[in-house]
Amino acid sequence: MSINIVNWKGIVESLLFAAGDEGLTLKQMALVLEIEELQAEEIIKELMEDYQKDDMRGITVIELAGTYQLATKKENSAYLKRLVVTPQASTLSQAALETLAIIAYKQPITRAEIEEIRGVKTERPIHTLMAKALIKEVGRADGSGRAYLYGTTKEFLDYFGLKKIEELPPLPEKVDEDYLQDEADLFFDKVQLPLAFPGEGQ
Amino acid sequence: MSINIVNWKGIVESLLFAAGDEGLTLKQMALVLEIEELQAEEIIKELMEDYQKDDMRGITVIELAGTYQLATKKENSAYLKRLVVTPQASTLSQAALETLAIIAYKQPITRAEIEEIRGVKTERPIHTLMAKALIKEVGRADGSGRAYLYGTTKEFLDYFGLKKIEELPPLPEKVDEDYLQDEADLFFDKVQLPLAFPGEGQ
Amino acid sequence: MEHYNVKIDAFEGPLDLLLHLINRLEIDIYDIPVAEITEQYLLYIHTMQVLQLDVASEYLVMAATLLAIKSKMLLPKHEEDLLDDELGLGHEEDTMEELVERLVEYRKYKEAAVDFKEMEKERGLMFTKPPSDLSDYAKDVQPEKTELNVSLYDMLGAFQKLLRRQKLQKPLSTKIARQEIPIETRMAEILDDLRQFKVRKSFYDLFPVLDRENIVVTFLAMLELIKRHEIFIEQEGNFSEIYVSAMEGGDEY
Repeated sequence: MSINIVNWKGIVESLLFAAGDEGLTLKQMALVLEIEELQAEEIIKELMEDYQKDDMRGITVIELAGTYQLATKKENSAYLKRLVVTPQASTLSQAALETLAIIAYKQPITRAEIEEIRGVKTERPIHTLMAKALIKEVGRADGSGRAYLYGTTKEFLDYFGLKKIEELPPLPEKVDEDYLQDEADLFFDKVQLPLAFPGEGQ
Repeated sequence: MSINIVNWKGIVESLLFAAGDEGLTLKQMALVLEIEELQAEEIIKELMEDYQKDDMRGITVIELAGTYQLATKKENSAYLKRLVVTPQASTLSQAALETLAIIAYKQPITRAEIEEIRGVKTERPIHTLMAKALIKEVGRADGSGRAYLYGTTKEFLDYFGLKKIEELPPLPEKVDEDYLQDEADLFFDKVQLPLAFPGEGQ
Repeated sequence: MEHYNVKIDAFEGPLDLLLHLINRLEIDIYDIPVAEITEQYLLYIHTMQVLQLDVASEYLVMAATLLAIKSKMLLPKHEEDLLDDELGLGHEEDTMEELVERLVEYRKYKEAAVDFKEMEKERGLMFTKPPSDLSDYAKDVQPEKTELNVSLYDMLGAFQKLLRRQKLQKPLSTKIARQEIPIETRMAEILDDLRQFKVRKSFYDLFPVLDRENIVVTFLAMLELIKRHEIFIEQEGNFSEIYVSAMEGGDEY
């Protein structure tokens, strides 16, 4: 098979390196290499295996939002953090995460429906998520208001390291009762004093 | 020697990868790894040897003016050229989209300023965007170079369905700033009281 | 000092607060003692008011709902049925059931948000590189004027990627530069400052760095120093200059 004569793996590695965080789809690879997508997939799978097998490698191939790209191995993150600064290191707020979770699992969904679930106004988290390109308007709901419907974006998949939306963990049906405990205690530790004398000021 | 226990080669490979075209000096590596420069040199020599030995690799370590960096192997340049020529799945590359976003939000802006933000050369994306009539030269910057200033076109607005440039969604930093502002306001509302009676307890 | 950190958004809304209370009281979500939960809920709302925090209207609506459920449950069964029949209302279980349903539904997404947080963190451990500059390979290639196939969101997405892209530290150091300023540190600095000059200083001169974090931390530090009787603040008339001085014999901090 010609795959063994032409150094396909090496070529794909070059291409992935050059593409950087834009990544490459199987289709693009197949086009550039003038091979079938299935063959491209085979090559990339082999390359991924090589990377995985070799503990000495510091980089690896990851699949993100339908593209393949090179990335550093997670184990080395401590050293990388010393080397580089991530300008937008700020992570999403709790409100934004909840809102995003609802959109991810129930898309397409209107703001009113999200607010119904959360029990609070959700304008600001939606605004933030739109600005961060994690969600987008995907249409309009039927009905008098013709409200916007929201859905997740490609950037959403990239941001959370997902290959595709189907890869989302299943929505928890049965919840561990302890999960809230820590943050809750934190709050009540702080406000214990006034809590003890609620009527004092009256 | 401890070099064999910690996976120094892998870590150095990660660092070189993340450093990209800027590369790393031995001094930088020694600083990040908290080792001597001599040790850093030893590690990088070993890594270079590994790369050399392995014909299957598509990338390699090169030394340029005292900095080390990863680069694609020369043999594969024909494929890189094809990567550039091959039509993209989306007709604008990420480089072009990034550049367009920067111009849209920061216009009028020079190429040097765009490159400052992106950290890479941006000649080609600008070329592409001009050819697609999404941006145009809108003037010349003051100063010795009299560099061209770029801005978006009417076609840009048409294409993205905007009536005017102000309709662009606000940038996330802007959103975050507004949010912080609100929070701060809330805070200052709250703490006004103690300030009003500062000496009361004395 | 600590309660200055409490914000109204310590909870993500009335449902979140209820879930918290249910957890804290270690009760079954499907078997909520209405009287107790209502009491706890109102106590919380009251606390927020004591702390002079804005209580969002959603919290008050929920308080009303809880009170309505509670009072209906206090009525003897037959009277309540009569009342319901008269008013054409359902049973109190319906309202409670509805609330439990909402809590269960909301809890699913709150839990999912925990997963999302973890995924966000994991993804942050991997670093990528920007696309290489391939202009040299494309000198003689003219971009074609083809149909574009991108949206505003693609552009914003690309821009986000750019913003998230890591940059080499310059100058390279082994420590990450940005650090939060502990209030204690700022308190010590203010005291040193005041004691060194032995005269009162203008309130405004105590804010040497005018970024938000510094202003807030300095302000909090001053409040704490006032509380501890370590500094003294005077103002001769409305809107006139505010002066700050160190108290004599204040505890060494």
